[in-house]
Parts: sequence; C-alpha cells; structure tokens
Amino acid sequence: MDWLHNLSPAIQDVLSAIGRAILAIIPIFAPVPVIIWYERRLLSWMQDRIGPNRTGNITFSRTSKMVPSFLRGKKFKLFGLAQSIADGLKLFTKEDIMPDKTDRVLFILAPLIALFVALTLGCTIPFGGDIRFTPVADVNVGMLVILAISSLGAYSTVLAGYSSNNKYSLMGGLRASAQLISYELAMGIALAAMVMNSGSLRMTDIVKSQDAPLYGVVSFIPNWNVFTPMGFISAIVFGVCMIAETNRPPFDLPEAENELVAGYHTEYSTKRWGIFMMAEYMAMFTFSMIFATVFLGGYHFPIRWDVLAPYENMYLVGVVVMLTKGAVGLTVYIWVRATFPRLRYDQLMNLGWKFLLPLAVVNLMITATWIFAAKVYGPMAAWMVGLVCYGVLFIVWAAIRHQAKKTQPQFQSRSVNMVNSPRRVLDVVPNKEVTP
Amino acid sequence: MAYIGLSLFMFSTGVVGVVIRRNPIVIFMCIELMLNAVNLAFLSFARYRYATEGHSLNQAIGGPMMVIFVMAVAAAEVAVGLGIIMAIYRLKEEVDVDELNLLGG
Amino acid sequence: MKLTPELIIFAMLAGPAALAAVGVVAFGSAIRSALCLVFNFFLLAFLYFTLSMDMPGISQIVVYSGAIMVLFVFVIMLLNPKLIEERKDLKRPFGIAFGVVLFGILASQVLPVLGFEGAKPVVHQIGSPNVIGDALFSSYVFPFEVISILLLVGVVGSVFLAKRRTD
Amino acid sequence: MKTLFALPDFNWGVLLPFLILAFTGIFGLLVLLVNPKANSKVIRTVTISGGLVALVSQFALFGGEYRSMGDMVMKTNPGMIGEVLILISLVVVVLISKPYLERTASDSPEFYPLLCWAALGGMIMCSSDNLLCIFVGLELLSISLYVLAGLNKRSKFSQEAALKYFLLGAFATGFFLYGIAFLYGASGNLSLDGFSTAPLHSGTDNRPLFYLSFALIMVGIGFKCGLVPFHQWIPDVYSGAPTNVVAFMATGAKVGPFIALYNIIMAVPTMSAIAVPICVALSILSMVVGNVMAFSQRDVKKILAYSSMVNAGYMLIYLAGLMKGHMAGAFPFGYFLLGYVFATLGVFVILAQISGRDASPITLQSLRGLSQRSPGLAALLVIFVLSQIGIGPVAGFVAKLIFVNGLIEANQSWMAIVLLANSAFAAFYYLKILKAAYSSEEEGAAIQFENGIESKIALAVCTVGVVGSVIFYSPIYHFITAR
Repeated sequence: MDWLHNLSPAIQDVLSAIGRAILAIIPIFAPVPVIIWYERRLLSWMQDRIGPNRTGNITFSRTSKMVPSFLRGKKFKLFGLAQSIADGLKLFTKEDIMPDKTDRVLFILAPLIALFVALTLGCTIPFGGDIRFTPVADVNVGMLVILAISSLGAYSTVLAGYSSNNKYSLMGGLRASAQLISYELAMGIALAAMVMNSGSLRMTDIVKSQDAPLYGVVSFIPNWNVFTPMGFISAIVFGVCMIAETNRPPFDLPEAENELVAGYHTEYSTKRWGIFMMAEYMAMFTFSMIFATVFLGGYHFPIRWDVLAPYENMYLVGVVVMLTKGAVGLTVYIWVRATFPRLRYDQLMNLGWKFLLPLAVVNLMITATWIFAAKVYGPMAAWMVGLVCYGVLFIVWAAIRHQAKKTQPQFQSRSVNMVNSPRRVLDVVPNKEVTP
Repeated sequence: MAYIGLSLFMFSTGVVGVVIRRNPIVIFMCIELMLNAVNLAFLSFARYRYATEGHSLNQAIGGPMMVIFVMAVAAAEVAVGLGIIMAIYRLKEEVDVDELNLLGG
Repeated sequence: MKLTPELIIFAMLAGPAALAAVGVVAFGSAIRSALCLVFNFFLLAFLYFTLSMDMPGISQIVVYSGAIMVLFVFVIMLLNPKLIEERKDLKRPFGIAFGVVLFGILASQVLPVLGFEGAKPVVHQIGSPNVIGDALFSSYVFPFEVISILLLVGVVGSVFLAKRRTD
Repeated sequence: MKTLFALPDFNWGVLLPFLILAFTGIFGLLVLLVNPKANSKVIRTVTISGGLVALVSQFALFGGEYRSMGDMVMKTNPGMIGEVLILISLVVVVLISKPYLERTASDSPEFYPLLCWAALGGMIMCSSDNLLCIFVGLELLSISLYVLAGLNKRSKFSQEAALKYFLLGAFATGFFLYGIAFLYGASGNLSLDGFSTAPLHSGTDNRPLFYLSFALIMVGIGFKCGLVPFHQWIPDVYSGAPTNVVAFMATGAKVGPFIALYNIIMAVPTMSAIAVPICVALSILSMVVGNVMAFSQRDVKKILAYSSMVNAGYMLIYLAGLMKGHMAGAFPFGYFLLGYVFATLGVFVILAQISGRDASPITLQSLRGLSQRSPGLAALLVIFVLSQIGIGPVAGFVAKLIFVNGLIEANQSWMAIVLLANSAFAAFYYLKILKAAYSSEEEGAAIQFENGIESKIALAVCTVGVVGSVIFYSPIYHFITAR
C-alpha cells in the first residue's frame, strides 16, 4: 500500500472517506432481503401461518451429468431466503410503467430521495469501536445529522404523491408530510434529552457515556440510557416516533390500503416501487440502529465483564453486537405491526401532539433539572429531585385525565373535520347507554 | 472572497424574484433566498475575518449567533406567512399579487 | 489565483447553488421553485461545512430544508394553485435590470474591498455546538428568550390564521 | 453552590417591564387554555392591568441610564419615552378594541396576547443598540402585526392588507439583515458602536462596507417607518386592516422603529458625509410625496397613512440636522413622538367608534354629520387634528416649535423652512377632515357611532396627552431629563 501513502493527504482523506462510506452502506444495504424475509416469516409465525419457506430449496438431480458427482441427489434448504431476491429480480425486470400526465422529473426523483435518505441516515452511527472504519463521519453534530436527514424523508413521499397526478396519491403525500412534521418534533425533543444526558451531540461520545457502571453503583451492568428514568421515557417516545417516521404500521396512514389504495406510491411500479420498498426497510433497520446507539449502549455488550472488555473495540465484534441489537429493534417493529390496528387520522395527530410532544417536553425539562441538581448537589439529591418531579407530574396528569374524563361526553359516533373538507355539521350523539 | 460573491448573487436573485413573480408563495420563497444570502455572508465574514488570529471570540461568535437567530425568526415568519397565504386563498380562489387591488394601492 | 482543493470544492457547491437560485425565480411552477430552493439550501449547508461551521450548517438542513421547505411544499400541495401564467409585461425586464444594477452596485462596492483573501487558520472554533451553546446561554441569553416569545407568536398566529371559524 | 453558566449581569428592575408584558401575553393564552369558551373579557382585563403595571415599572426607571445583560439592554432617554408611549397606546388600543371587534364580528381572544407581544417587540427595539436585539424586537413586532392585520378573517380587505404587509415587511427585513451583515463584516461587531468606530478600522479600507451597510439598514428601517421610496405598503395596509389594529400600527408600532432610527443616526456621526445627504433626501421625499398623495385621497385612513409619512419626514430631517449641528436630541425627539402618538391615537379612537359593521375603508363621506350627532366627539377631533397640523396650544405645535428652534440654533435654517412649508401645506388636507366632520349629513346615511365607557376613557387619555403635555411641559421636561 505504499502508493497510498505517497498520495497527498487530502486525497488520502477523500479515499478513506469513500472507503468508510462503502463500508457503512453495505451493512445497511445488504441485509434488506434478509429483513424482508425475516419480516414475512416472523409475521406469519405470529399469525399462525407458514410464510415463504420454499424458494431457494434446491434438490440436485440424481442422474444428470451436468451436476458434479458430489452434489447429486443432495438437498439444500434455504428456508425461503431467496424469496425476496426473486421478488427483487421480478420487480427490476418488469416493464416500466409511468402514467400519463405525471410530472416526470419529480416522479423519478421521489424514490431516489427516499433511497438517499435511507442510505445516508446511518452515516454517523458507530458500528464498532474502531474509529478507523466507522462511523463514516464522526462529526460533532452527529445527532443533528440524523434529525436533518430523516426530516428530508418527507420530500420523497410528498413528491411521489404530488407528481403522480392521482387524488389518492396526493392525499397520501399530504398525510405523510403532516405526519412526519408532527412526529419529528417529539423525536427531536426526546433525543435532545439524551443529548443533555450525555453532554455531547457526537454519537461516539453518546455511546461512550453509556459504558459507565449502572447508576454509578452496579458495576456489572452498563449504564445504558434506557435504564435511567428520563432515558426510559425518551426511549418510549423515540420508539413510537421512529415507527411513525418510517411509515410502518400502525402509523402507515400515508399508504393505508383500505382508504387510499396504496397512498403515495399508488402509481408506482417495477423498480421505482422496489426502491421505495427497499428504502423503507433500510430506514427501519437504520432507525433500529439509532435506537440501539442512543438508548442501548451502541456496540457495547449488555454485561460489563472484564473478560469481554478487550473485544468490544474490535471492529467485527462490535458490528455483531450492533447488528444483534438492530435485529431486536426490527423484531419490535414487526411485532408492533402484527399487534396493533392502524390508527385513525385524528388519533394519530392526537397521539403526536397531545401525548408524545408534551411528554417529551416535560421529560426534557426534568432532565435539565436532574442534571442541574446532579452538578450542584450531587447524584443522590438529583435522584430525589427527579423522582419527585416525575411523581408530581404523574399526579397532575392523572388529575387532568380524571377531570377530562368526567367532563367529556362519550360518543357513539363522531366525524372528523378535515382541513378544507366541505363544511359539515358535527353529528355528535352523546351516548346515554354507555356508562362505565 | 468568493463566498460573498455567491451571497450577493443569491441576494440579487431573490430581489429579482420578489419584483417579477406574481405567486405570493414564490415571492415568499425568494425572500427566504435573500435571508439565506444574508446567512452565508455572516458565516463567511465570521470565518474569514474574525475566527482568525487577532480577534476575540466575542467578535467571532457574532456571525454564527446571528445566523441561528435569523433561522429561528425565519421559522416563525414562515409559519405566520403561510398562514396568511392560506387564509387569503380561502377567501379568493386565485391570488396574483398584481391583482390585489381592492385597496386601490 | 491558485487552483486549490478548497476552491474546487467551493466551485462544485457554489455553481449548482447559484443555478438553483436562478431556478427558484425562473421556474413557472411553484413546486419546482420550491425544490430548487431545497436544493439550494442543501448545498448551502455544505458550503457552511466548508467554512467549518458545523452547527449552523446542520441547523440549516434541519430548519430550512427539513422544516420550512416541507411546510412550503405542504402548503403548495394543499392549495394546489393553478399556474398563474407569468405575463410578459414591462415588469419582467425592469425587474431583471433592477436586479442586475443592484448586484453591480453591491459587488462593485464590496468585492474590491475584500479581494480574494486567503483562508487564515482558524483559532476560534465558532462552528462547534459547544461554543454556540455557551454563547446562547451567556451573552446572548436575552435575545434567546425573546426568540422563544417570537416562536410562540408564530405558533399562535399560524393557528389563529389557519383555523376555520367554528360558527 | 457551583454555577453552571457564566450568566451576564442581570438587572431585574430594568427587565421588569419586558417580563410583565411577556407574561401578560402568556397568561392570556393560559386563560384561553383553561377555559376555551371564555369570552375575551378576562383576557382583556389581564392585558390592561398588565400594561398598566408595566407602565408603572417603566416610570420608576426614568431619570437614569441603565444597561443590563451585557450590552443587550440599554435604557436611555428617547427610548424610555418611547416605551411609555408604546405602553400607553397598547392600553388605549385594548380599551377601544372591544366594541370595535364585537361590531365587526372578529372578536378573537388571541388578539390581546398578540398585541401584548407586539408592544414587547417595540419596547425591545427602543431599548437596545445591539443590532441583533433590534432585529429580534423588530421581528417580534412585525410578525405579531402581520397576524393582527389579518385579524378579520372574513374581510377580503383585511386579508389583502395582511398579505401585502407581510410580503413587503419580510422583503424589508432581508435588506435590513444584509445591512447588519455588512456592518458585521466591516467591524466584527453587531452593536451600533460598530458605526462609530468606522474610521478606526482603516487599515484595510472598510468604508464602502460601512456606507453600504448604512444604506441597507436605512432601507430596512425606512420600510418600517414608512419613509418614501419604501412607503408603498402603508396606505393599503392602513386602509384595509381593522381600525383598532391600525391605531396600534400608526402609533405604538411606529415608535420602536423611530427610536431605532434615532439610535442608528446617533451612532453614525463619523459617517455624516454620506448619512446626511441620504437622510435629507429621504425626509424631503417623504414630506413632499406624502403631502401630495394625501391631498387627493378620500379615504380617511389613507390620509392618516400619508400624514404618518410626512411626520416621519419631519423626524428624519430633525435627525439630519442633529447630525450636522450640535443640539439636544433626546428630549425634542421624544416629545415630538409624544405629540404624534397622542394625536394620531385620538383620531383613530374616533374612527374606530364610527367605523361601520362591514370593515370596509372609511371615506371622508362617512364622516359627514359627526358634529350634529355628537358635538363633543367632533370637538375632540378638532383638537387632535389641530395637533397634527401644529396650531394652537396642543402637543403638535410645541413639538414643531422645538424642532424648528433646534434646527435654527444649529444653523440649519433651510431645513426648518422646509419643515414649516410642508406642515403649512399639510394643513389643507387635515382641514378637509374637519370640513367633512362639520358638514351636514347626507340623506339616509346617518352616521353610526357608539360611545361606551371604554372609548370615553381612551379619548380622555388622548386628550390629556395632547393638551396636558403642553400645560405640564416643564414638569415633564424636568421629570425626564433631570435626576
């Protein structure tokens, strides 16, 4: 590699950045078929059916001369793993259809933006302890990069919806943009609390800060953010928001098939649709990784054994730990999809604006108080102050809820006034029969 | 300083847009373009003139600070501005800035 | 003027940014203009990075590309304005001439003063979030608090303007 | 106890008016949150009392010079007079708003917090010479007013005014900011002191940058003050926006930009070579164009709009004289603002009382018969208009007298002559208003007005302001400048 060292430093930097970029894209890009297969198998298991389990099973001929002798008559099972590859091949070889009267430039641009967002989202996540290879960019605003890139994701859905020249698509696009804007706020604030906790926006610092003993006392468990009270609440908020950000069920309002055909990608087919699909799975995977990095201690083992410590900084071990955590996140994604029914639009907005956002803001404020108390009066006082704050707020919340339940009538049916819908009279019928 | 050149260009483009376009949303976007030209100017001044030797941190930080505030103000302005545009679209189907002449101005 | 890597990167970013700025004005359809503007803001963020302004650059993407322009695109789609045909009247050449004159005046005043100053080494890391955060909470805390009221005005105002009267 | 941040020195007393006003607005919103069905009575009461308390705390500050928050907040003399004027106009506008808003069926409770915050923005503009602070205050003021201009959501006039105001205001903000950018580039300083150190930085010749930045800032501030080449928005917005909002726009909202203008002009004596010609040109243009345009108007609010331009011209020419000669600046400027604010406010209080149900522009025609229906109201109108013209024992007269006197003392007699000539010319169209008010009403077009207790109080405040500031001239002078 002498020639490499003889190059000018600037070019060396560029080359190493390109190398890291490739190294970072592959772990996001390569697992997509596996993720799809995993989702389908897991979903079918949860729904008590079989799912794709045949594609890729090969039984070599017993008699053919074409087959080498040691393979004759052997069976290979792939458990259906090749299903998604076959699907992909099908998608990419079908005839490309673009409806008439679309905005052609935007129609082509939209899936590419989705792909761009999915690929660059993970550029600040450290996959392992070895800073030579990962993350691609260890910038001092790492957390904001994630927020920035994920906020760009709205354009793909919006543009797809707009350019298709289809009412359903437009509705889907509008819903998507409203949903993404609403949930981004809560997500950002939840992450902000964790940034305050770690004292840095740099992702590697956030991971490092979670390597301490739990609460400073329990030496064999790492102090993951999810174990602290504020981290736990942030994790809940962030978890919900990340499902909403990736348009996955139960937040798949933009592509709700029983309302909007297929939402923003109604008019899409073949490779463009395939790109949308791939981007969605990649984004899922990346968000799981982000969750793992911020709340689950990144590439660290869940138990702090001194025996394991030297391995943590090795690249491959870190990647394996990280991918395992990512797989856990994916499992939760699929589990949620199998469990919850789709939200109604007003429920979606209420959840975002009236529950998650206040929760995240309150959590942020308590985190600030906590840190202040910890810096000024020491950790014990901080625990007391923090827990008292949480307790008081829970009581307040319960009181408000109680009051609201008393005053709010229970409805047999209700209609939702959408923006710009024709003016309607609210046909709310208080239901006398329903008594608690 | 090529950055200032770009900033000047963007600012003038924004002004031209405000003057010649008719759609209020596009005019508003041109105003945003002007604000970004301002931001670019602030940052390049801060970097090239005041982040260097012989200047205090207090001087240097002014540029980025101003940029942060401009962004926050722009966000509020956009919220209100788009609200106004939505409200006027509710009353009239089509809005051409040149044809807003109810008030005779 | 020497062709340095910095200059090449600047040209790569600034050229498309300038083109996109022209596109905002030149495109007939509002959504194309909006996309040009998004592209411009995105490139500007990278220009900020080349100025070693990480925090403003990334806030540029978060605030402008991610929030403000999404709002613009959302409103454009919601209203779906028919294309207002841009009539070719006196306003257009006059406006362009005005812009050219303005650019000429500003450039002739400013650029000779600045010349092509080379980049001196940075001693203050003013682009880093730590320094900006410190400044926000120390000497700039008063305008910072005022901004919070301003954002509240934005929220109240936009809700007030956009909500439909219930009567 | 360890400290986490190196906070600048707080002087809570200085910040008190701001805090009271900010929290008044927030409290109004909270009332709305707790009880969405609440009529605006509670919020109105809260706003008025908040304004009065802020006024009291502001009065307590008079006589000294304060700085707080590093150099962000600075309370000096014309600024403090300005703040008082803003608070008074806030209270008066809130007083007259209830009947007007109810009549035009646009009584939204959000009006009061937004008005509070607009006043807060104006006050921040008055009390800082840091351009960042001025910018933030300016935006707080303007953004609140953009919303308020569109207060009547069913009136096309109101919405159109809001859109015009908003687009042109944001455009002006762009210029203002670019000016600040060049000032920062030239001096590395966001404070207005940057201007006064202009020649010191002559190692590399930054002077073009300073000139450019001054010109751009003048464009931005000129938009907000309504100086002439940048005046297009004023007549339309005044004519279209709800009258009570215009009452604030023409008075309280003007004070902030004027004081900022004063501070800017005071900061640039070293650049007077370029600043004086610009200012003189702008002011003469403002006076002449404003007078000529107002002459042919039939819409009362538009006449007042043009008259506000003329007044801006008077103030600017005084400032130009101030730059050239040595004379007292703070008190005359403050006093002129006082006369202008009270007189204009008074006229608008009367207009808000007689404006019709449909929120359409008020023409001279609709003033006819005022004297027959309500001689008292007509008499007060005479007082306010006379003050605008500058005749008789009213504030406007005294203010102009001080201005002319000051200009002559500074050997700028020609400026004084321009000022006097223009105000003589202006008398014609003011008299048109009076003539309409005292002419007999037309058949079947009986003028509608109501005269509640709130409006009476508001009128009393304005009358006391206009007349009282003459009677108690020397006590006021001593109260403000002494100590």
